[in-house]
Amino acid sequence: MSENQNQVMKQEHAGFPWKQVIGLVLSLALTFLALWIAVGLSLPVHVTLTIIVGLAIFQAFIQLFMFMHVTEGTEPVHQVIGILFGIYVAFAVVAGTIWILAYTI
Amino acid sequence: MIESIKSFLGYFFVTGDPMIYGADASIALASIGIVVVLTYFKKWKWLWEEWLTTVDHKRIGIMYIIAALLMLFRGGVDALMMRTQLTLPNLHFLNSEHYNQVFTTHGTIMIIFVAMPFIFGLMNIAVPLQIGARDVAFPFLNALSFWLFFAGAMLFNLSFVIGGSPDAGWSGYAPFAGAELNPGVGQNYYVLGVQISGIGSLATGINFLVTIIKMRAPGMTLFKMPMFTWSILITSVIVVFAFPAFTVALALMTIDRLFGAHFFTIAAGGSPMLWANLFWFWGHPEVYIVLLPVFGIFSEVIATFAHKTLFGYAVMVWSMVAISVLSFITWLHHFFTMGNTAPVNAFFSVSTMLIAIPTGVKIFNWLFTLNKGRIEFTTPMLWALAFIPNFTIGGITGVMLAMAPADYQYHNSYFLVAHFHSTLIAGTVFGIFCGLHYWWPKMFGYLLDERKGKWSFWIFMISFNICFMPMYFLGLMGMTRRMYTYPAGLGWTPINIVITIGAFGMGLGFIIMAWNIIWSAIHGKRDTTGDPWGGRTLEWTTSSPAPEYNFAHIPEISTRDPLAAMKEGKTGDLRKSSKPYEPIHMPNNSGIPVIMSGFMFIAGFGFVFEWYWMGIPGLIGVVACMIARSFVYNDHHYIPVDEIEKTEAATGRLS
Amino acid sequence: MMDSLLSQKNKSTLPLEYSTEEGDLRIVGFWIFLAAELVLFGTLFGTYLVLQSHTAGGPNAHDLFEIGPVMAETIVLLVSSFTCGLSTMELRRHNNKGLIGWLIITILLGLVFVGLEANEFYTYAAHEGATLSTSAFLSGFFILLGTHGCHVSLGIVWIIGILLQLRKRGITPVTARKAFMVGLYWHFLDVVWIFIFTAVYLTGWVI
Amino acid sequence: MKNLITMIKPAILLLALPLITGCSDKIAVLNPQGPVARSQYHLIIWSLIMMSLVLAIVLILFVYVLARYGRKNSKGFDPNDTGNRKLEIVWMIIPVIICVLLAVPTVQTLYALNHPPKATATPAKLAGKTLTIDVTSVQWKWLFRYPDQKIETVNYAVIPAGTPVKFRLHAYDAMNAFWVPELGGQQYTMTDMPMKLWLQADKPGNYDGRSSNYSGRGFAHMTFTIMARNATDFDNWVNDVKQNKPALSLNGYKKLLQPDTVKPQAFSSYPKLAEKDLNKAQMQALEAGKSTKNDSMQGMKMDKNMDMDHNGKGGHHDD
Repeated sequence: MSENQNQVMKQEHAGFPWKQVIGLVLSLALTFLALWIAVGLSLPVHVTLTIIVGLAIFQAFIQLFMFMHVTEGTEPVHQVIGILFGIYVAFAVVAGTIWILAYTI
Repeated sequence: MIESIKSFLGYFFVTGDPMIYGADASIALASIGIVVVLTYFKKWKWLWEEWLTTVDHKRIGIMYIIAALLMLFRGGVDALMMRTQLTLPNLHFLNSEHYNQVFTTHGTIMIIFVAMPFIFGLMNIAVPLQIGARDVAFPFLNALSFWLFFAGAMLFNLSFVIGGSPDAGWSGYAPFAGAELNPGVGQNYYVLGVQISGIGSLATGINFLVTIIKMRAPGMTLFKMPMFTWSILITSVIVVFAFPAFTVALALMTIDRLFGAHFFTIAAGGSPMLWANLFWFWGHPEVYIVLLPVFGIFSEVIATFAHKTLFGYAVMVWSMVAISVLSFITWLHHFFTMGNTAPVNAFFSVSTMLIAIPTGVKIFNWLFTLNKGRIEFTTPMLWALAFIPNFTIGGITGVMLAMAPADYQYHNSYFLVAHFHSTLIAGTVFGIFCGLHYWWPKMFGYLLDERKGKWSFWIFMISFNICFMPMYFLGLMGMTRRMYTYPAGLGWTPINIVITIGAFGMGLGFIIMAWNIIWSAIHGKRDTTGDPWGGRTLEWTTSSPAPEYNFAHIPEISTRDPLAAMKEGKTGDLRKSSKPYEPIHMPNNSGIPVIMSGFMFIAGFGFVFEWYWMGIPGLIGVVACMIARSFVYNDHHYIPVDEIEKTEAATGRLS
Repeated sequence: MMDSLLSQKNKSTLPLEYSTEEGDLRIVGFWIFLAAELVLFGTLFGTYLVLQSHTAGGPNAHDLFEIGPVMAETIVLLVSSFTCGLSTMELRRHNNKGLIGWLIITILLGLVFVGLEANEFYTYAAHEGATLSTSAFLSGFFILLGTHGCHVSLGIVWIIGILLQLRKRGITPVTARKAFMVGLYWHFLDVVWIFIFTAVYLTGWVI
Repeated sequence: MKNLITMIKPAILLLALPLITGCSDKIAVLNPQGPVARSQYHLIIWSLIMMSLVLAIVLILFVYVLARYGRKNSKGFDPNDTGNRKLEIVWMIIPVIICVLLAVPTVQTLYALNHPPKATATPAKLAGKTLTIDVTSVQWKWLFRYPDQKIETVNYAVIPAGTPVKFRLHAYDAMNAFWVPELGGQQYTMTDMPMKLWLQADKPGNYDGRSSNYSGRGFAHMTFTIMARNATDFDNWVNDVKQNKPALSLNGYKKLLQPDTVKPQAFSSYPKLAEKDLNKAQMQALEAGKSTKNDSMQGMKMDKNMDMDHNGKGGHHDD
């Protein structure tokens, strides 16, 4: 890592941390929105569940992109595929477990 | 006082069975023997510096294989004891309790402590060499993985003489495996021993995944990788994503047993079926964890000894990718009969059948690799060839089992037992024996004797069929697994006698193989070229055994099967390079993995007996080791050029 | 193939933590580890959701969960994720002091979170008699949240270790990599909490 | 599907011949004695045919390539034969077709097994009638309770031939599985979830059953007999049990719940408690005097149903 690249890096990251602040504001807003939908409104249960789960997933992606820089690195495709596969398996275990165990005779 | 000591000892040591006293004595004698030999020959320092603290993937691989062979011996003895008991109806060779422990340890050991470490051993040896790397991505973690596996295996095996063995089957179904119906330490050994080695497996998965995606030699794109490396890449993915579920399942069972939670209990709303669900969410991918690597081994061996490139390489790769995706959505077929609704069973029936398609495609690709080849019947090739028909039988019975309504008739019967042994022996065991013979010269620098190898192959393979083919009929006749005895008059007796004969035949085959290993160590043909088989991939371009740094120059690749291409004169010499040597960056040995695993063992043992005064300090020791490691900055060294020159000159590769 | 296309990206434009091969490998490895953690938490979530209704006559979600403390925990953790993000930004600016400062604020917030959670558990156990062995629902609840809480506690210990190394060695490729990785870990725990907040608390109030 | 099976019956017989020689009645699964087992048998034979086909192709190819290319001086060596798109597509499509051919009857049978089989009992008045038996697995025995006849048997059950019988399966402690191979496939018994299994015997006879899921020390002895009798004999048997057998006292019932193996028995009545299908934990709570707790545990199952209703799909309870 040569000195002048460090300079470039420094310049790139100078200034106000817009990304982080937007991330924080969005997550707080989404959290309160979800709370309001769940507790404040009285929508049908499955509608509420769908909305709040959707909001949670949206918020997770905010963290992933605003804070975690998932697309950064020498070959970011590896970690992106890894996380996607992880999401697939996690979805399989959650959805599968609920489907199997909640609907047995 | 003396009374309480006596009663403690009675509870601590397993008593009352002459076979166990025999085991006590032989374990004590063997330990004393090892200590005496090491002391007499002043080998302690050598052992510590060269093996216990090593981070060299080749040595770690060898240690994995030695441990796996020892465990295979124990699991095999368990199997023979079971078969002896079942030879005739109403035998009393083992009583019910003892039989239950034996089949539990047999299953657990064979899957967790034989199949997995054997495969990890082979991939440790071959993968970095095949991709032209000097080590794995995380050598320290690699050593830690091995020692965690070893600690787990030792903890599990200790149950035989101290405290009592687990007896709820290798799948440890709740609620029978819970504290209520199964008090005592046996199941604690199971959950903790398997847990500790499982952590090591997860780390190995991450390690090899990163190694393969990041450390390939220049020019080796993903679709120029050897098939074994591909299979390990896919296997690593499955390990990484399947093991966390098992970690959780085992942890929850541990918490149930030790701290009175109610995940899988009968009481307070626990769900015993949840255990089955979580266990198989790991358990089914686990089947592919032990099968895909041997598919890779067979691909290598068949291509080498048919003297042809693998037929349909891309299709082979995509089949494995498909298997890795599908393997996570088929787990319910292990409990079709737990009262699931028709849509659930239908979904998992179909997904299970789907997974047969890529597997079938691979079989045909192997057959067509042989087609138009020049087949050479070496010992590794014999194992690979025997795999094709024998595994196909396991595969097609698997499809039969996948059909849920038919499975209602097969489930938990000997039909099932025969099926999974057909896949796991004809697949995994044939595969690891195949790989063992194939890479043995690369590990040790000499070949295993072909004549003895062939004898052991034929005896083992024929006995395997004598042992397991009749089991299909036994299952259809209504005999269920895990029965310690059966009544006369059901027509089961003659079949059981045949099965037992087959089992002992397999034992004989294994003994011949062990004899072959010992004999060849003394008289075996030395491998001076580094390429005894006429190999096609990079591991055969370096000497046997490979030097510490594997390759003095990292080879540059332009084709698939680079060594074969070189021999055909299509590319330049991979072995020689005009470039001057440069110092090679290597990781330092470290004692932390073995010490940390020692603490893990202590913690595990403490928790088995619910001795928190022992378990908690053990865990603190583990954390202390992690912290200590974090502060180590001086963790690598350089091999100087003159040392490389010396080593290379010794193998005759320095021009 | 796609692999080679992506490696076109020039290595030298990347931050310090990727500058050595070792750092690069470890960051990818850590991402894979986090992906594995997704499955680990997924399994715990599946378990909890299945057992949610198995209260066995003990207290249920409605009886236990209160909006105040839960929101306090959530906000503290979200803000800590933000401060942790700022620490990574300071790392990129090679500002060791700023990095150390934000990390200290992060662990302080982490400690507040762990304290709030411990208090929540204590309240349930002491006032409602709700413990690990009361019912399957509570076993699932305590273990899911406990696993997350243990991860946060471990993160705190880990950050302390890194702070010591940063103070001694400044920002080097190795310490930069460590600071970056612990940041990833911390954000990941925030993601897990978002799902705990949704699947445990909000769902508990809704159903 | 049905037509196909009748069309290839001769082929089935031919294939099954080596299996059946001598001891067809010993191979219980291939000797179906009721409609449930028969539908599964058809599926098994159908899959066996398809799979034998696959195995045959593999074996023929295998022997051919070894015989042709395994010789020292074999001609036709072609190292450049590294792939053939057309061939590969063929052996991808054929397994897909086989899977479809197997999946369709699988799913059909799966849904069909949810419903009671068609009664075949001779007196027409029995048509449409079913019998319910509550089965409880206890370490290491089987309890059969006839809720309509109010009698209880241990380790054997008598059923009327030709009448669909609904077995409601429970476990008192460990998980077991209820399997009568000649009458039909198995189903697990569990502590927290009753499950049902329809079985029917074509004709009078004794059918061996056993637990197929390991449950501890006495597991191998967990066998029972299902005795199918014609309708009159069944009624006579019920009356006989009611008149000549002892009543099952509460203490006797509790003794049966201890882990042990016992001989087949029959009782003219059972204690009221037995109707609740309590599991071991609930029983212990009851013993400890926490009878209210027990109700809430039953409520747990209701919670579950409510949960399902919440999701708008409802349960699959068709009892």
